[in-house]
Amino acid sequence: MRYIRPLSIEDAAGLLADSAGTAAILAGGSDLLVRMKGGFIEPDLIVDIKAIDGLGEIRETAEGFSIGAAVPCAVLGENTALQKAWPGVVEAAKLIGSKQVQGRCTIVGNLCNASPAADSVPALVAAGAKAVVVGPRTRRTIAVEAVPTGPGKTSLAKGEIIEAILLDKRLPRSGDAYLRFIPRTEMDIAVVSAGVNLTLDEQGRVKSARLALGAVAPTVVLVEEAAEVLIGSKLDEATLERLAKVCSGACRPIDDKRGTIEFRRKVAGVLARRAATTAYARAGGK
Amino acid sequence: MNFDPRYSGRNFTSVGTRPIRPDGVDKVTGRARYGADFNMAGQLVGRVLRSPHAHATIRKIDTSKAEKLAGVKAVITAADLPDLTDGDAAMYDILDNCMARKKALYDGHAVAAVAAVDARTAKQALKLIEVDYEVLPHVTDVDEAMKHSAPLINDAIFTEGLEEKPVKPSNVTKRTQYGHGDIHEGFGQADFVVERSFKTEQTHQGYIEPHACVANVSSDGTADLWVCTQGHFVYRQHCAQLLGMEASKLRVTSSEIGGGFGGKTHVWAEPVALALSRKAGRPVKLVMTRDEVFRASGPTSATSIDVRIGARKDGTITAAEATLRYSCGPYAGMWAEIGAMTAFACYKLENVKTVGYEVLVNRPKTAAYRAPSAPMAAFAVESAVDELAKEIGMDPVEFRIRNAAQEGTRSSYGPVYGPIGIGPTLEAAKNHPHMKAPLGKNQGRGMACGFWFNFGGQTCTDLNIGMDGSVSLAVGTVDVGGSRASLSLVAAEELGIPYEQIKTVVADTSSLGYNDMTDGSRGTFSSSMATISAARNAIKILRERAAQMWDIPVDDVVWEEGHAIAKGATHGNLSPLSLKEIAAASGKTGGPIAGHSELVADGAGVSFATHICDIEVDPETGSTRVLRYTVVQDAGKAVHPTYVEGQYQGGAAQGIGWALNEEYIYGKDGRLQNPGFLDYRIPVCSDLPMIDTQILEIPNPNHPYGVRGVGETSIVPPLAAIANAVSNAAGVRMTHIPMSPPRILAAIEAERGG
Amino acid sequence: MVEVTLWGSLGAIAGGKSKVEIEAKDIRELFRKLAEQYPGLEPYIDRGIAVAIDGTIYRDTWSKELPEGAEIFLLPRLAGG
Amino acid sequence: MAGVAVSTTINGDNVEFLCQPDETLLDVLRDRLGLTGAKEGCGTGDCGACSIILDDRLVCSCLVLGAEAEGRHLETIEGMAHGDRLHPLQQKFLEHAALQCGVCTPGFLMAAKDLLAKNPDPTEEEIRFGLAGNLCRCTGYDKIVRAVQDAASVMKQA
Repeated sequence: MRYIRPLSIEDAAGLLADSAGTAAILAGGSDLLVRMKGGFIEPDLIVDIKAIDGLGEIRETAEGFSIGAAVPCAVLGENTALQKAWPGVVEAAKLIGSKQVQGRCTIVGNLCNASPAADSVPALVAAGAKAVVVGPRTRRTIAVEAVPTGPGKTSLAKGEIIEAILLDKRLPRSGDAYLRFIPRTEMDIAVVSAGVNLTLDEQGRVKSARLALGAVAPTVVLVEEAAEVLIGSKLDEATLERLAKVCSGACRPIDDKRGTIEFRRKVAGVLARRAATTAYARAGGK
Repeated sequence: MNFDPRYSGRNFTSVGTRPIRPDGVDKVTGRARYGADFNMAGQLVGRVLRSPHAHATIRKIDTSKAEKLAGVKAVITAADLPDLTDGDAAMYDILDNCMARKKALYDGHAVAAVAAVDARTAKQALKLIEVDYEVLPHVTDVDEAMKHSAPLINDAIFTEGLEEKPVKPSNVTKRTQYGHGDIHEGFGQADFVVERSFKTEQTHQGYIEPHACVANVSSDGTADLWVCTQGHFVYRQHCAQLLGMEASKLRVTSSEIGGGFGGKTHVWAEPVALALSRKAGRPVKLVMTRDEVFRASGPTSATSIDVRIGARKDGTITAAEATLRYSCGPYAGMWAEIGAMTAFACYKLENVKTVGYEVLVNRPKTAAYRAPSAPMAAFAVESAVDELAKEIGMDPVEFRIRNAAQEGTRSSYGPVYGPIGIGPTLEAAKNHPHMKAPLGKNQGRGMACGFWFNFGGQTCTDLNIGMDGSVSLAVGTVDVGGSRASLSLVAAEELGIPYEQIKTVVADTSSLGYNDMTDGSRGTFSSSMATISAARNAIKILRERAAQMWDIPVDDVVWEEGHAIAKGATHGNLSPLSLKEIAAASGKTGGPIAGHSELVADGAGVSFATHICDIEVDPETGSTRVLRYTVVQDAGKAVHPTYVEGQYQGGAAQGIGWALNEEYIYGKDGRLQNPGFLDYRIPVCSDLPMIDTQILEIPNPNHPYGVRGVGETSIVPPLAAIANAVSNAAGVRMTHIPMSPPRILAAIEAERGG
Repeated sequence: MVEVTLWGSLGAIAGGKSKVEIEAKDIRELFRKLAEQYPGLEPYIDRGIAVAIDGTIYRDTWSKELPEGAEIFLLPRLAGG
Repeated sequence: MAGVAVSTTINGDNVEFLCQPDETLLDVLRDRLGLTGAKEGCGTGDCGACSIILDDRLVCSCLVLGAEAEGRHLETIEGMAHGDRLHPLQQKFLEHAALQCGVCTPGFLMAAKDLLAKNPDPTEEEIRFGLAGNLCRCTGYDKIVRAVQDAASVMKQA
């Protein structure tokens, strides 16, 4: 086994592309080291990307924000501009694990771990976030929802690394929110979760909407029908009821140690309604 | 030795104060040494191979490849731990649990072990051991295991305690029965009857420190064992017996212990570590992973309980009945029996009957967990009691007060009670401001009572007085939560000297006579009794030495407030001699001064508690929040009140976790799905409110200071108190613990007819 | 002479009796005579039996005297946490 | 497998060690450097008993590789007191009996130190959520929260 700390993203991609055995990227390590401890992965190569220039930074650009792959989630919460623009994304990122994990874990790691229950992913999908994917000689930008393809599986090719997550500038009269259900108050994996991003027109009607559900299917589900229900409404009680029903219906959950099918369906609707209400208020709706 | 353990009312100087514990600084600076913090030169790393199957015959184990791996120094299987138990069935079960002999009986059952130069090599070696299993059908559910069609876990077991001797083997090892009166007559007198069935899932003590030990067996037949345990003398006996050693040649040192709650009361991997060390000829350190702790130590029983209680319109209970089925893991136990004994212990009943069934399942061997078996029985009974009060239209506290046991009541498990605290805890709860605080929407209040026996047991203590007058107290009961502070207080009290002048340590098995474990809430009760006895013996010598120094008869010397006083007019001019002065002269008056004590601290007073809690339920998600929690419990006499409060709060918190979220979840394959703190959900700091405590002091007549055990009772009421609160908040009776959000939501939906 | 009450399972072994009369001055003598008169009880006594005397439970004190007229109750020896 | 040579700073002292590439920082601290104050309660970041401070961030040392310590600054429980003078948090933990078995205590002290460094005047709720990554099975957290509250008020006056 080797541990290497490359200084450029191209070097990192090259190391991964050329590796013969199992290679793993180490950013925060909060998933990788747990999997190593449990014997689920025995990497021959660990590529620590934290020394790569710029990967530990959040940059504000003309288009919005670029969050480096090695930025710990705690840093997202400490960035006031990001917090103000994308409170839903930040609250999702800040729900991952404990304070201890917050200082290490990253949203890119959360995304690439490809758990359907990943906290930051529904919020990122709702926000329309994009991922910058770098290979040894390639660079492409894809929608965040295109990254996970199933539990533990991603669309990334061998040698590809996500360099950063891009978020747009916050539009006027828009807001986002994320809610998850856990049995305790902290330290649990989401049993169900919902991320919502809304933009309103000048009358306070929903103009555009994206709603994503977590932990109810093999990957995070972007519920197109939910957007249809929301658009044109002022989130009156009847709309919210319909939204809950649509979201419950969009679930394809399983029974497991964290919850039942019935529970996940029902609570997905409840969370969608509550998250939409918060996002609506953040967008300035009344 | 004539030690009089009877309570004598006295005014206390040290007892009842709250000094800082003697082991405190080491614990806040990281210097205290726990099980895994000890190392020896040349030590190897031990690892255990565990069965992935819930139930399987072990056809063959091939260790040859592992043995050939460079760095591997020993590989052992059951063959290296031959059966030396000589017909002792309980010890045989312990042996079989340490290392499976013919069958693997649960997911996690040890089948082989290795010792290697480092962890990596040991881990690699485990992968090279080939075990040929014949997988058998398994059963993990307590009710399923009782069915005739269930897979048999041990075909040599025939149910004990039946009127007719059974002809077929069964997973039910024993039936027991308690009670008195005639329940048929009793139910005949009832105006109201409540009948319900309840289930509780299996939980784990959840101590933060995994089992850990360092074993060192020498070629001369002597051995040392450093281990985190609740009872190093018991570990010595078990290990010596299982390995065919003389107990006195095995020195066991108890490390600081990172929690036990009953889970560290008998050996799990320690005999394996010793066997590895013996074979390798080098010290072996064996530390369980968290996953191993959950899969292969001793959780508490899963249960299924039916309760029926009848009462007259005036609120008098006329009859009570319960059938209790407790899982034991794959070995016989007496868990349902304890449940049957404790179920109705809080009440004065003319007609009561409880029946317990001990049930084998393919889960790890059940071990004691803080007031073992009582919380589940209390959950079922106290839920039914609440429901009955509601049907009659009585306040639940008033209803309990009306039926509470008192001095002279025949307990449901047989004997007649002496002075007890159930009535006073109920009165205190009734008058507590918590009972009158307003509740908001979706909020409910619940209360419940709990009982535990408390034990005493064999205890040996040494009290040595140094030449400078400082006192070292060596005790043999492991300190699990501050007892060294409490015992220093007791020694200070009895000797009449300041607390700071005393240092209490836990001695190893070669330095002190046998002591039972720290279990059954006995640590402070028993060792304080032995400490008082040792101090009294030391005082006797101190008086003799003072008499010598003064050259007067010893009968003229009394001991008061840390001084020898010459009494009577003839000695009026002699100024008192302090303990320090007598100690300083000891070299010339007969040598060292010490007090020794060995006794059986019997007569531990039974203990009662009443808890009150407020819970908010989110009716859309089944989520709960604990808003307020109050514990009222009798301590007899609180030696160090802060640590008594700590016991009350800790027990309540464990009970809250059990009530709401903790459970063993098994898959259809019989494998444990959640062997980690991620999905075995013990309460975190943000889950809980402050836990208010009220200490009542109803002296135990069988202890000089009136002390009762306090450690366990606090976990008995919470399951029921929370179930009652959730039921009141959600408007539906909860009968299955833990009341996780999916269970609560399902119950609410079912009630709504949804 | 003291009257000794046996708990359920013990009673069955003592020929279905729930109460037996024994001439014994202390716990040691009680155990010895019980084992003599009801040999089936011996393994249980060896494994450990607790004796409640007027409500106070004694687990190990052989020398404990049994006062005339006291209520004597045999119980299983329990485990604690 | 080749060892990784690491040069780091622990509690203000320069420390050099050799470790395996997959060895956790917790194992390095405990087994190679004799700093056994950090405990392994789970090895998966769920209990917080191995908490240390790494460049001003609270982390579980079981979720950090030893190799990652290169060039960083580590604070462990062993460096919390100044000589024989306890840190106010240590003192208040003792006074409030905020520990029973004490195995979680080093982790709680590190977490509480980090919490008060970032939020010197936390509410009870902030303390509870701030310490949610540290499991205690003995105390029910009551006395821990009170000790942190008390230490915060003492540290503000200092």
